[in-house]
Amino acid sequence: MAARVKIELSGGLEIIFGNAKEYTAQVPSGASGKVTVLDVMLYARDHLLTERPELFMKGNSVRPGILVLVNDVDWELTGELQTEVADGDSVVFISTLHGG
Amino acid sequence: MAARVKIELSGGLEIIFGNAKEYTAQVPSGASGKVTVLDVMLYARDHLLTERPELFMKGNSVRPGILVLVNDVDWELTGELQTEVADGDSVVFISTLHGG
Amino acid sequence: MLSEVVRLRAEIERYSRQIVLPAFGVEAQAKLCGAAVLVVGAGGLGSPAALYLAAAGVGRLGIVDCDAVERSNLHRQVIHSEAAVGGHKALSAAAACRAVNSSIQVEAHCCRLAPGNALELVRGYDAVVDASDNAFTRYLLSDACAVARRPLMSGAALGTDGHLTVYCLGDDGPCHRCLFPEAPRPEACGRCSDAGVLGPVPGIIGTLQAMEAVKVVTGVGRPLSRRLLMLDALQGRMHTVKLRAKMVGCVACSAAATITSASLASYDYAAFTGAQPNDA
Amino acid sequence: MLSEVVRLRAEIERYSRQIVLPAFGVEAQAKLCGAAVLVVGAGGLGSPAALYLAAAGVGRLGIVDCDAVERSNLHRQVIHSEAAVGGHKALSAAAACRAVNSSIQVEAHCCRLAPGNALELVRGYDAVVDASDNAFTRYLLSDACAVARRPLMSGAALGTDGHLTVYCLGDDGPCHRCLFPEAPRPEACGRCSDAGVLGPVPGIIGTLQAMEAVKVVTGVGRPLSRRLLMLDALQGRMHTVKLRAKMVGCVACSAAATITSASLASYDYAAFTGAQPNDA
Ligand SMILES: [Zn+2]
Ligand SMILES: [Zn+2]
Repeated sequence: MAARVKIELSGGLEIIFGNAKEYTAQVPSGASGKVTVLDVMLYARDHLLTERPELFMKGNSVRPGILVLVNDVDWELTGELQTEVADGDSVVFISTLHGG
Repeated sequence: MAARVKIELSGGLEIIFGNAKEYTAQVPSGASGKVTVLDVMLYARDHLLTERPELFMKGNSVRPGILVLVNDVDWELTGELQTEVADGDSVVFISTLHGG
Repeated sequence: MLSEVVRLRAEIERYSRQIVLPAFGVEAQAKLCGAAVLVVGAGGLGSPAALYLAAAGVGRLGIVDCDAVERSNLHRQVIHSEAAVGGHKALSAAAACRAVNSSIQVEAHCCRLAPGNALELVRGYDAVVDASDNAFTRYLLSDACAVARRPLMSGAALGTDGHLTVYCLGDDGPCHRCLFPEAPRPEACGRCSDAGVLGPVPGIIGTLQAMEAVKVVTGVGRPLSRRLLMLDALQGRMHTVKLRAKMVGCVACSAAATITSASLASYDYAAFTGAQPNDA
Repeated sequence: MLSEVVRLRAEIERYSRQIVLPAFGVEAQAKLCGAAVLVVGAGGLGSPAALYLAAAGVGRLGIVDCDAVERSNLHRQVIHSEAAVGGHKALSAAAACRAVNSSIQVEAHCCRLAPGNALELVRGYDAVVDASDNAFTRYLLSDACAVARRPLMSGAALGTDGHLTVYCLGDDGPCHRCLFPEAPRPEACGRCSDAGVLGPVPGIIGTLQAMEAVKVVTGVGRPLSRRLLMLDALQGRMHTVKLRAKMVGCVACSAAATITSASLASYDYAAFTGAQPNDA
């Protein structure tokens, strides 16, 4: 199984993703047979990230300071890494900004 | 036939619609058997408008200065009054602003 | 170009945070420093539009306004201080812009935009900001920009709502008449002076107008042509919708235009809009 | 209340365009004139935030900044003129606010927000605007607002992007730590001074912060609590996304908080964020 997902990077995170803010990718399912945000994150790391992976992930999740949105909703409300995604869903990784 | 449509008013137009910016309505189809933006407009005039209909319509269309959006797209691109709408679609009537 | 580079070097510290930005850089800054922008209206929209354009480094900035600063302007027209009440808005705004950036050229036009002077004013600049507050001026300015082929950053604010779009940009960008070929009746047009406006609302839209002008004159980013940004400040809602292209047969901007360089000055905007530019 | 009404009458002309607005009116204006707001940072965000709050009529406005105005600030920090370069930012900003509205009380705090003074500063006001530019200050200010139960309008801008949300509002509004319990590594945090920022971007966000502060202190409209507004100025894209509620077990804002009125002053923000408030 796989899902066609829109992956967006913002808040400066696009810099380590080849300076592109938006990708559409066919993300294959993980061990569970379903496609989850975990699978999207790993796909982004393995196929879209171009440099400095430590600015994207820490351990088995995103690094501190990154907010993840699934269809414009904070992933804390949808089930974090285990959130299931389907064709047409969007996953946004935003680096929080501190500048002023 | 009928369609469950979100009807939004903005740019001050809400004032003649009971001061509400958003309605969800079951809009019945017109003569063609399909539900069009014309039917939505007539429904809004007959069921939602509370005063001064001349500030909403002129002749058989919206008055000059009102922009109509169907699912966030200018109705000029979708077929104006004849645009078909279905369950879940949104129709927005915006009065253009001149203030500064 | 050489003089531009020299001037830019002298100002390198001032603009260093924009020059260091990969998406902008020295090239865009040089274009901005070489560009001329006209802001029509030094009120709620024009205050931040002019101030941010001056600060960011537009080379030449024109400000058109024939009114005097009133006390009832101060809650939103932050470019004017209390001390400016009673004085010309264009002069007060120009002085504030010069205080922020003395390295740019600031031109105050203490006159009303009229059919007789609109084309000449617009032609003196590369891009135009519509920060006016009435239908008469909005149609006139859009027509002048259509005829002179100048991109127009059109913002509007009323109550707690705001709108923003870019007219007359490129081959397919519509003008104000493409969207609204017939003028609304005067009683359907609220103005700030009668309908009221919450201070920060024109502030948000006016600053966005400055941003769009920077994008347009530098060629950086995607301007809001064929798109309309809608702000509902009370709901904290902002979104962008898709607009039509230039309309075939538009009287102002199409191949079949009847409003031309020759005819614009004698077009009767008062009859068309049913209003005067100074109508309350 | 009577004195408020009297003061308001004297200012009726100044605020007439807000008073006439049905969604705002005399009641909201009276609340605004009776409210006190603290703006932390008189830079890119603080410039429009302070200016629009002063103009709209917030009764008492505090401005905290320990830095001096630099030439490289001028492209975006429009509250400061060239003449202010070298002087205190807090004093320069306060003077500009007083020039726009002498009827309000403006308090300049020429100090750095620190664990030792944050609670006292925040407690002196009804609502707070985070217009700072570093992670150290952002965590500290959020903690102080969580402890003191003050709503915090948090804005940020970098490059051509901006973010805005309201923290610590009501029963379910999260704080900065609810969203980001662990601080990012310093190398992941750009600051304007190194990464660059396009001038109007903090202008847009700062003006929106003023708008949110007006909404929060007057009770008018729906503040951006549990929502995040994201601005992509280059794309002309702005949209709002849904955020979590307060987190159970948050060390700053939950019933189980370990950061308290007593402990905040000794919390080691430098160790937690790996940075100093003045880090470049
Ligand atoms: Zn046209
Ligand atoms: Zn918390």
